[in-house]
Formats: sequence, C-alpha cells, structure tokens
Amino acid sequence: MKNWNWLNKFGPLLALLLVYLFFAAFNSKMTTLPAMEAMILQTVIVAISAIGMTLVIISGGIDLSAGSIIAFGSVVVALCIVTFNLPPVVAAFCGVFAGMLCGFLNGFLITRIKLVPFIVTLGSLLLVRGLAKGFAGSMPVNAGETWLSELLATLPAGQKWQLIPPGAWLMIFLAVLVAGLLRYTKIGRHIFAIGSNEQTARLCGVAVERAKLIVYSVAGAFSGLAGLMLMSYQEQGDPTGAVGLELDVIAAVVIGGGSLSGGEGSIFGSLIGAMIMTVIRTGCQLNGWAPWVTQIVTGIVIVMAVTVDRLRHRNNHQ
Amino acid sequence: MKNWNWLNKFGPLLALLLVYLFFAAFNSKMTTLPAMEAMILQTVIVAISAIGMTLVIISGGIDLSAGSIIAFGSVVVALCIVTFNLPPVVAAFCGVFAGMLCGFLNGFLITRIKLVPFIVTLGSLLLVRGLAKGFAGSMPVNAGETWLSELLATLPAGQKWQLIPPGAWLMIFLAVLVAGLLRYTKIGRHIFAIGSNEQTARLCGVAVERAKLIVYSVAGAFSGLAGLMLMSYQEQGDPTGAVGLELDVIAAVVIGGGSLSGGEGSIFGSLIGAMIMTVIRTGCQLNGWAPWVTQIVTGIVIVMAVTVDRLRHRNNHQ
Amino acid sequence: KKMKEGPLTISVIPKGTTHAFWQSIHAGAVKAGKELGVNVLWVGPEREDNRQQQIMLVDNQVVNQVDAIVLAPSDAVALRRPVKNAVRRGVPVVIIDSGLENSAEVYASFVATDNLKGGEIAADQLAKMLHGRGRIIMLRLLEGHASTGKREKGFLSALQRYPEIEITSAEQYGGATKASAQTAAENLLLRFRDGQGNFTVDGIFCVNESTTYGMLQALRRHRLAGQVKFVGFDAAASLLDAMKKDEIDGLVVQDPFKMGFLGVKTAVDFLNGKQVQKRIDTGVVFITKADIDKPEMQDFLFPDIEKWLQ
Amino acid sequence: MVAVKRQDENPPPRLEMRGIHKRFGATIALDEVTFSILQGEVHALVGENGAGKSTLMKILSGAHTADAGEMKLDGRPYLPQSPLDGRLQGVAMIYQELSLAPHLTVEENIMLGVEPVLHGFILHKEMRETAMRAIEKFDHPELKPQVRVRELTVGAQQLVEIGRSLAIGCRVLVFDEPTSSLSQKDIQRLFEIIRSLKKQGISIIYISHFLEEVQEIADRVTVLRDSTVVGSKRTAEISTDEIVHMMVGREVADLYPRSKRKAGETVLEIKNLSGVKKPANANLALHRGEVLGICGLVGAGRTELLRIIFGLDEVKGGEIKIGIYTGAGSPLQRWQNGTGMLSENRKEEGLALNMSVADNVTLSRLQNFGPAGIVLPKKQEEATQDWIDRLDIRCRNAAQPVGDLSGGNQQKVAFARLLQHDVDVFLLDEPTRGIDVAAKAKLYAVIDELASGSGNFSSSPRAVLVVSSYLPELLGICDRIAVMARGNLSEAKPVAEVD
Ligand SMILES: Nc1ncnc2c1ncn2[C@@H]1O[C@H](COP(=O)(O)OP(=O)(O)OP(=O)(O)O)[C@@H](O)[C@H]1O
Ligand SMILES: Nc1ncnc2c1ncn2[C@@H]1O[C@H](COP(=O)(O)OP(=O)(O)OP(=O)(O)O)[C@@H](O)[C@H]1O
Ligand SMILES: [Mg+2]
Ligand SMILES: [Mg+2]
Repeated sequence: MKNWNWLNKFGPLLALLLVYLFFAAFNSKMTTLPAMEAMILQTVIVAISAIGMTLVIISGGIDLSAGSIIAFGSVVVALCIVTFNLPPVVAAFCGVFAGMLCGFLNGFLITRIKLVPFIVTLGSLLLVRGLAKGFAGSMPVNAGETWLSELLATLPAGQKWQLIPPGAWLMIFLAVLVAGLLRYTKIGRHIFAIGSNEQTARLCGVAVERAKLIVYSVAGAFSGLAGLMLMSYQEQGDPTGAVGLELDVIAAVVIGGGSLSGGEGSIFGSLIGAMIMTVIRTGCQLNGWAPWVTQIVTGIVIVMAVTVDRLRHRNNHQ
Repeated sequence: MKNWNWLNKFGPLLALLLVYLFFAAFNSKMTTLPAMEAMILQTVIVAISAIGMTLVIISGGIDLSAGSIIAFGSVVVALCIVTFNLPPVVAAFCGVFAGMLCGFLNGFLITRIKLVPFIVTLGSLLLVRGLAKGFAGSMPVNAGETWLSELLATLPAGQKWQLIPPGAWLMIFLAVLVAGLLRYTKIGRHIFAIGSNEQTARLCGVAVERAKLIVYSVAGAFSGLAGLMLMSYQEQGDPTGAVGLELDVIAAVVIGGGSLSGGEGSIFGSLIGAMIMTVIRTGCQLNGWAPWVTQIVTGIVIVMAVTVDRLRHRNNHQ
Repeated sequence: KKMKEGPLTISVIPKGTTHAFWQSIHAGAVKAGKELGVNVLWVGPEREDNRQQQIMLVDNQVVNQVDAIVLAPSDAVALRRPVKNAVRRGVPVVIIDSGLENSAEVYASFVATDNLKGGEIAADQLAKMLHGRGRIIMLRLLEGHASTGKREKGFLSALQRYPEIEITSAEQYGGATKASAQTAAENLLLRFRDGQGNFTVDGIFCVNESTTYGMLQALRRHRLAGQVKFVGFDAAASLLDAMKKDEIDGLVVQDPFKMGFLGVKTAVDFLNGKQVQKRIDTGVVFITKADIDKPEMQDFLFPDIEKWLQ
Repeated sequence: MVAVKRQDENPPPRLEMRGIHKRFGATIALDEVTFSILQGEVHALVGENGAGKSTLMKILSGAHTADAGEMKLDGRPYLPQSPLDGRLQGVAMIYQELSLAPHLTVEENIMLGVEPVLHGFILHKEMRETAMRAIEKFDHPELKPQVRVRELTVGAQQLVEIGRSLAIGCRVLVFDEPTSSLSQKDIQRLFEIIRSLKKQGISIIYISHFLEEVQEIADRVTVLRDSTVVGSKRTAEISTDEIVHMMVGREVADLYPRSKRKAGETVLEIKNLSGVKKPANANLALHRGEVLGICGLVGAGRTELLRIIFGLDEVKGGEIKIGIYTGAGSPLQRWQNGTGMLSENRKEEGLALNMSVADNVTLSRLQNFGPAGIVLPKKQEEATQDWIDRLDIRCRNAAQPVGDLSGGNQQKVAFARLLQHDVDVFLLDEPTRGIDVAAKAKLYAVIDELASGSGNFSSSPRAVLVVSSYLPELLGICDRIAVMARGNLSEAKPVAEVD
C-alpha cells in the first residue's frame, strides 16, 4: 500500500528519469548543460499550455482548441507590436487576453448551451485557427526584436546565474502558483469536485457553471501565454504554427497522471509529462534518428504510462 | 412530436441542402455536373473512414488514429506495388489488411489492458504515423499508374454513364452494407447496446470484448481502404498525408448525429456530415474565399449541428 | 480559343501561403494581371506538405472554369493527375517554381529557378568562404519536396569537388513549419558541440526560407549567430536584416516576383495562341551583405509587393 | 376559523409547503400539494413510484422551483434559489442516489460548497474541526477525515452524506430512500442517529418504500398518490395495511400469493464455490419448482455469489452445475444454459436506458426475428408487445426508449427479458429494490406462477433464486431460505423453520 502511494506521487518523475537515462546512455551530449537548457526551452510552450489543460482535464473536460489558441495568441501579440505599435508588455497582455476570450467562448458554449467539451473545442479548433489566419492575412507577422524575444533565448554569458531563461522561470512560477491555488483554495477543490462528480458538486451549491467558465477561460489564457512564448521563440506571430499541438499538451497531462474522466491530475505531473516528450524528441534528434523514430517512441511511452497508471490504481483499490 | 421525429431522421440532410443552396446562391458553378462530381470525389476518403468511425462512436469509443492509418494504408499499397511487384488488387487488399491490423492493435489494447480509447488511439496516432514514415523512408512512394488510379479519377468521356467514379460507388455500396448490418443483424444491435450501456450488454450475454475488437478492426480496415483511395487520388503512398484528418472524420460523424457518449449515430448521417464539410470547402474555394473562411464556417457548422441535435433531444424527451 | 465575354481569369496556386517567397510570387502575378488585363485568382493550401489539399484546389479551379492555371506543385508526382485532368478539360497549366515529373507534354510551360544550379552556387560560395576546408551541415526541408530536393542534390554533388570539406550531417529535415525547423536546428547545434561547449561545425546551408529562418533563430538562441559561416536560401526581409547584422553570410536568391509575373504572362500568351518556351529560367544569384544596398539589386530584392497586393 | 384554533393547540410548524404545483413538460409531477412538519418531528413521506416524493423534496431543497405555491420556514417565507441557498437556510437533503465526489477526502466532501475560507483560501484546520464534529457522533471506524471517499464502504459513505448536512447546522433534514443500500446494522445505527437528531430539535423528512421502517421511526406519515396528497396521519393511529390502501387507492388483497408448488429435479448445484474475495466455500442446490431465498447483510457477498454463478465474476475454486452443464461459463453460455439474471442495479447494469423497450427485452436472444442471422425490428417489437400486455408495462409502445419509463415499469422490462428468453433458472438480485407496492405485488405473482408452473407465464415449473435484503419479502415468497454472512452461505432451511 505504502509503496504504491509513493509510486502514485513520483511515478511520472521516475518515468522521466528512466527515459532520460536511456537516451543519456546513448549519447553523452544529453547530460551537458546546453542540452538541458535547450530541453527546458523546448518544453516551455507545451508545458504552459498544459498547466491550463490540467485544470480542464481535472474538471472532467477537454480542450482541443489549445493549439489554435496558441497560434492565435502569437498572432495577436505580433500584430499589437507591429500594427498598433503597442509596447511589448501591453502586447503580451493582449495576447494572453485574446487567449482568455477564446477560452471564455469555449466555456460559454459548454456551460450555457450545455454541449460536450469535445465538440465545442473541435469547433473552436477550426474557428480560432481561421481567426488567427484571417487576422494575420495568412502570413507570419514579423515582430522584430524586442525584449520579448529574450523570454526563450539561451542566456547570454553574463547572465548565466539566472540558470534558465525568464520564460522558463515564468513557467515554473505559474506552475507553483496554480498548483497551490488548486490545492489550497476553494475554487481549486471545487474543480476537483466537479470532475469527480458534477451532479454532487451542483447539489452542494458549487457554482459549477461559473467554475467551468473560469477553468476554460484560464486554460485559454494559458494557451494565449504559450502563444506569446511561441512568438518569442520565432520572433513572429505564426498563424499556421502549433497545428496539432493540443495533442502533445493532452498527452503531457495524461502521461503526468491526469485522467480523462476527471477528478485526477496534477500540475507537477503534467510538467513532467511535457518534459518526457521533449527528452524523447531531443534524444532522438541528438542521435541523428529520423523523426519517425521519435513518433513511435512517444506513442509507445504514452500507452505505457497509462498502462502503468491503470495497474497502480488496480493495486490501490485492493 | 411527429415533426421532431422527422427532423431526427432528416436533420443532417436538411442541413446539407441548406449549406448547398447557400453556396449555390453565391456561385452558379456549384450546380454544374463537374462540380458535383468533384465534390463527391473529395468526400470519398473522409466518408469511407467515417463509416468505420461511426461504428466506433456508436460503441462508445473514439479513434484518433484514423488519419495515421489512412497514411499508413496508402504507403502499404504503394510499397506492395513498387517494391514487391504485387498486382494492384492484391496490393489493395494488403492496404486494407494493414489498416485492419492497426485497428486490431487499438482494439486489443482497449479490451485487454482496458485502457481508454482516447489514450490508446492517441498513442497509435503517433505510432502508426511513425511506422508509415519508417516503411516509406519518409518519402512519398510513387506507385505509377495502375487501374487503382482510376478509382478516384474523373470519368473519361466514354464512361459517363457510370455517373460517378468507381471509388464513390464502392463507398455507397459499403455504406449501404454496413448500415444494413448495423440495423438488421445481431452484432449491429450489440454494438448499439455496448455504446448505450456496456455493463448491461455484458449481462445480456453480449461478448463485449469480441464486439469491440471487431469494431476497432473494422474501423481500421475502413481507414486502410480510405488510404487506398488516398493513394489512388495522389498516385502515391503518402506517409505525411492525412495529418489531422481524423478530426474531419469525427466531425463528419458528429454532424451526422453521432453522440460521443455512445449508443447513437448513423452511417447515412455520417456520409451527409462528410458531404457538408466538402460543400463548405468547395463553396468557399469556388468563390475564391481564403481557407480561413472555410475553417471558420466549418467550425460554426459543427457547433450549430450539435446545438440543434441537443434541442431536438430535449424536445424528444418531453 | 474559348469564346467567353469579359477578361480572362487565371488561377495561381502556390504550395503554401505563409512564406514571404509566395508573397512575392503573388505580387508578380498581380502585376502581370494588371498589365495584361486579366483576373488573377490567388488560392493556396496553408501548409506546404498538404498535397491532398492542393489536388483539391486544382480540381476545384477546373470546376470553376478558369481559363488557365499557374501552379507550383507541392509534389512532382501527386499533382500530375489533376494537371492532366485540367488540360483534358481544356484548362492549360503553367508550372512554376518546382517541376512535375514525366509530364512535359502536358503542361504549357515550366517557369522556374534552376534549383540544381542554386544548390551548386551555395556549395561553391560556402566552400570559398571556408577556403576549401571544414565541417558542414545541411538542413533539409521536407521529405519528397521537389525544388528543395534539387537544391540539396546540387549542393551535395558540388561539394564533391572539395575533398577537405566534410559533410557531418545532411539527414535532418526542418518540417513544414518554422517552429519545427527551429527545434530541429537547435538540436543539430546541440549535437555538434564538443565537451567544452565549443561548436565544431564551420559552415551551414539551409535550403529554403523556413529552414533558414529556423536555423537563424536557433543560432541566435545559442549565441552562435555570426560565428559560423551560414548560407541560406531566399530573400525574406527578416533574412536580409540578419545578413546586414552579419548573422547570415550569404543568400542564394531566386526571383519569385519574376516567376509570378512570367507564370501569368506565359499562360496568357499560351491562351492567345502565341508560341511559348517550354522552359523559362528565372535566374538565381548569390548575394552577400555588400549587395543589399546596390541600386541594381533594389528591384530584385525589394519588389514593391505592397503596391501590387493592395 | 378552524386553522387558527389548531394553531393555538399545536406549536407552529417548522416548515410549511402550501399549494405546490410542478410540471415537467406534459407530466404533472405535483398538483396542489400541501405539507408541513413540526420541530423535532420525524415525518414519513410515502407513495408509489412516480407519485412525486422526490420532486417535492427537490423543490424544498431548492434544486427545482415550484410553478406555483408558497413555502414557509419557521413562519418566514422560504424561497431557496439553489441547493446551496436551501442548505444555508437550514434545509439539507440526503439523496436517493449517493452523491459524493469519490476523488475527494471525507472532510472535503463534508464541507463541499461551504468551505471556511479567507480570501478564497481554505482554512484547513477549521475545516477539519467542523468535519470532525459532524462525524464523531457516528463513531464509525472507517470515517477518517483524510481518507478518500472512494475507499469507503457504502454504509460509511452514507454517513459522510449525513455528516455533510449536520456540518452546516440544518433545521430540516430530508432522507430520500436512505436504507435501500444499507445493512440491517447500519439501518439501526441510522435510526439511532435520527433519534438523536430529533432530540436536538431537527425536523426530519423520511422517504421510504419500507413501511415497517416508517412505522418504527416516523411520528407522522403523509401519503402521496398521483401527484396529490391523499392524507396525513399519526403513525400510531394507522396500520401498514391502511397506508398501503391509501397509496394504491385500492385493497392489495394478497401481497404474497402462493400456488401449489412441487420441488422437482435439481437444476442448479454449486459445490465449495469460492470467488476472489467472496463467497467462500458456498454449497447450494436449487430445484425445479421452488423459490429459494438468500438473505443477509449488504456486503455479505450475495451479489457476488450470483455474479460468479452467472459468469460475470471470476471463479476461484469449486464447482458449478447448471442442468447438464458443469464448470464456469460466460454470461452468454449461461443464457444458453437456460439461466437468466436480473441485476440489482437497474440503471447501471440492468438496462440500456436509451435503447427501446423492445431492444432491452430481446437483447439476450436475438434469434428468430427474421431469416438466418437477420434481426427485423418489427418482429422484435411484436414479440415485446406480448410481454408489455402480459406484464402490464406502462409505455407508449415497444419502440419507446426504456429510460422514459418509471422505475417500476423499468424493472418489469428487465424482468421481461428473462421471460422472453424463456429461461429455466431465474437468478434475481433484489428484484423489488426501489419499486412500489403495486409493482411488487405484480412481480411476486409472476414469480409464484413461474415456480408453480401454472397460469399465464409458464406451462412448466421453473427454478427461482432470489437475493433480497428485505426479509418479509423472502418469508412471503420463498420455499427455502439460506443466510449469507461474511461470504459464508448457510444451509437452506424451509421457510417454516426460519425465525
Ligand atoms: N427532471 C424531470 N423531467 C421530467 N419528468 C420528471 C423529472 N423529474 C421527475 N419527473 C416525473 O415526475 C414524476 C414524479 O417523480 P418523482 O421522482 O418525484 O417520484 P417519486 O415519488 O420520488 O418516485 P420513486 O419512488 O420512484 O422515487 C414522475 O412521473 C417522473 O417521471
Ligand atoms: N453500489 C456499491 N458501490 C460500491 N460498493 C459496493 C456497492 N454495492 C456493494 N458494494 C461493495 O461490494 C462488496 C460486496 O457487496 P455485495 O453487493 O456482493 O453484497 P450483497 O450481500 O449482495 O449486498 P447487497 O445487499 O448490496 O446485494 C461490499 O464490500 C460492498 O461494500
Ligand atoms: Mg424518488
Ligand atoms: Mg447485492
């Protein structure tokens, strides 16, 4: 019993270690500092979106529009800088806000018209992508260099004391913040309650609709923020970027212990899940393996992670 | 009451008509024969895969790997012709069989290890895509011209009496066949029962595991067949083709009245759903509207279709 | 041939719409349209690897009864059938940018850069910068992509002439988006750092705009920009800027504006029954920082896209 | 003014509901319903399935709003906007179906919706203390604040629900069929808790289909029939039979009919049968022409026994013999062996709610509804219509989704499946759970006819194995009864010898 509980908490971390050691055994580059930094950098976009997705999945929903919102967010930030000449910090907020609006739209349709999240977000996957392209005229919007570009750049020699770039720090800060809110606030516990048993939550007077609206809006905001990171990474708003990224984000949450039937999931786990996928990709690329190897390995890891999760639960219940 | 029942059956057809008339009003080219033929041609791939997806969704599951299986199927057919020099008809069967194997793998993991379909097929989405690229060496496999290419080619002048190309006839034949099996056979009733209440089905002596295995294998086979059509359409096996097509397929089923919670759906409806999406795309393209308009319209149509479906149900239950 | 009232309508179908390269083609096509008094319809798939979508686009333009199609096929084979189909239906097709295998008898004309030559130029120039010795990596674009495939081939075969140059990696693909190119590039850079963190590669070649941009971003992120000889392909504003800052040492530049212009013009000539050449080369040149401000390069590098696209 | 006079005699009611109307689409669920309860009173609410009991209580708790009528709580107008509003004003409800969040802990469930917070942050210490205060009276070993609710047994889960209501200091507490999944011991524990709550002056509304329970615990009983109140009496002044009469509107002459039965050959025999956890070493022989009952506490393993026999759970050891077939088998094989099972859990396991009545009745055997291998819906419906008539199932037609039917009628549909399949051995798990007296009487009559092989339903005697937690029912219909305790099955004794 005790042992399983332990595994319950640190299972994903263990998996990360295993995967990492596996690739490190093949290629010593994996253990260098620049490799670590690069891997963290490449995780940030998926991880930030996964923070929001974790909330959605804990509440028993799903958000297929995450990838589109990321692209939309990046376009909005770039347009704010280029077309409206807004200062970068305002532009950044506009991007996050735009993402939040998209999330709010999802939440609105889910709670008011009471549609299944899968369908609503399938619809907004197309809709928001269309908007992103429409706004950008189907072309990338070059934002030029601002301090936003530094969010996800390798640290210059003089600033190595920061260890990792500011974007990654932001990700960690937000993860800790949201994990704390999820654990220590009323709304946090309510999100778990809704995912665990929505009917009950409603009967106990939890404002289910309001909570879901918040969850989807926050998830949208996080995807918007991930869009800002994408734009910082590419120095341009990319209306056709991040296609299909929602599947990576969902996979990260699931590998990290989230359950698609709701009530379970952890921010910490989701970050680890995102890390695992980056390690696999980087590991394969450092070995010069073709992209298809990466895909096969990732696919197998997803299925294995969930299988182990199942076994763990079966044991917990006995 | 009566009226709603009527709408229940012909709702998607009505929607198709509306969408079609809308675009025809903009552009008289929509009503020409070549336009009709082109639209049917462009629907076949999604529609064939949607036949299998309908079974999966009725049984309460989902198959995210459809797009990957389509690509895989196309690669297998092309390789059989090019590398193994097999006659086209054998190659075609190999493609369908390869798809069936992938579907069987999904079914096996879902029924034996008892994992959620969403996760299993998310894993095999990556895995099968990886295999397709690996088999094809990441390059399209050019199959050259065989009679397979004629499956989805515009009919030559002398054969106009066939009305639509053989691939489309095959689609119609299979749709009628599967719809009949679903409605008039034991296994068909069983699939509905499983989607409606799996435990009840088990209690009533339905071999749930076997039925699901069949459902996923058949769905895989249909995606494999769609892969054959893709290969006929492009005259090449395309390991990077059909990315994200599973969402189109799922959307077709949902627009056609399928419910993601299982127990509901119709082959006929799914075909109409696929047609609706083609009409939207073709209509937008004939008017010279940008792709993003297509996406926005399709997104809105998906959400509207499901909203109408909800209202219909609400009325039916009162 | 066809008796229809009103001006001719010509569809221009690019491989994608998101790169600056296609925007130049667009502008060139529009210019031709205005000068020749024909309608130009610009329709394209968003992703360069979506062959199926491009086939549908071609089919639908035939249905649309346009008078001619100017097409940049995203695959040398997959687009053959729809092109034949179009011609069979009486819609002539002019191929631009990248070739169509075994179908010279079908299309009206092929208007493009000599991509093989582009790759060779890049190889010679990079070798010259490295004084004929060093380690080189090349980042490819997409599996089965005809035009960049030719560049890759030309580059590698020309390098055979330099025995002291070692190609340390030529097997990675950037993929269809800039983000995927950037990630692939970053991991390449990582792979070629030695124990001390020193970069062990002397020269880099990227085969198109998105890979060049991805590599540039990766170099910047690794603070390596300007410390390694870097030759790219195509002249997007962002790349020219980088070249001014010495982050890129040279670019092989095609003339997309001309390609778009000639594509439409050839189609119109063909429709009017004039004799057209089967192969029209739009030229390819190598430029460095010094060339950017030369007056004779201005029209070439900075065609007035805004003017035509308004 | 009579009313004024009465008010002078009695203390003012804690709660008054007057002229309550409610309709759902075409269904009138409540019509002119008037109901009141005093402080510290236990007031039972009884009635047939679909009479409107739960609906009335949902209006009281704020989950539904009435179309017309007024409510007063301690003399002040009471108009809850939501369940939370109702709870905060002192009206709490324990629902028919357990409503807990399985992933949350005991304390989180108890305090759900009313967590003590400061700026949105939960005050964990305070939360734990309040939760502890609510559950310490129960003195149940499983109830620890930090345990996740999904790890508790059903009885303990129900205590969590009660604790949830106590934690917010309610004035009126509603129990909607609380005992349908409780053991006898837990029921007694519950009654003690109810009595102590009563002493604290809390008013309790108690809904149940078990009229003996009503007699034991309630001070007053109100009967609902066809959406209206047909009477309200002190329990001391009314007998169970009279209550039944008020509920059904007619005399239920013989609840437990018993025709002549004759035990024949053995059709089901189990020897030393054991499952993964329960049962252990069970022995049993069931004969044609008899009704054998198994009683015991919840969790004793009776359901598991039936499930193992039916091939739904794994056999660990021992032997099963059905007719001429021996060994473990899948449900499909069991049906083919001529055995059918009725699940205790209608909604989750018994019926496919959004499929038609016809599909549900014929699902286990889709043969003979058309030429080779073909199933024609028309023929399915024809076959089903026969059972609809014979069992008096109230529905529009055989094509109606079974989820639209009331509980009792749903149960009849589930039962009709066994009849349609024409099985020899009936395994019935809690066949009358949650259904009203009239429907029960009908089922008892059918069971009797099956066992005796006379009458409408059967030409030859069948064998029936019934599991029930309701002892009077077993005593009424069985020939022999066995007792199950902690997975051990006693020898079956003739009813006459059971005390
Ligand atoms: N949400 C609803 N929508 C439509 N009809 C409803 C709804 N809730 C209840 N009804 C109908 O109202 C009537 C009263 O139902 P209610 O649940 O109050 O009965 P009950 O007395 O609690 O029955 P039981 O003993 O089976 O619990 C029934 O006919 C039922 O079908
Ligand atoms: N609805 C339920 N939810 C969760 N656990 C349950 C439920 N019903 C029974 N259990 C658990 O299953 C185990 C075995 O119960 P089982 O149902 O076999 O006993 P039983 O004697 O048949 O009781 P019942 O009166 O419920 O039929 C017990 O530990 C019990 O706590
Ligand atoms: Mg009720
Ligand atoms: Mg039981």
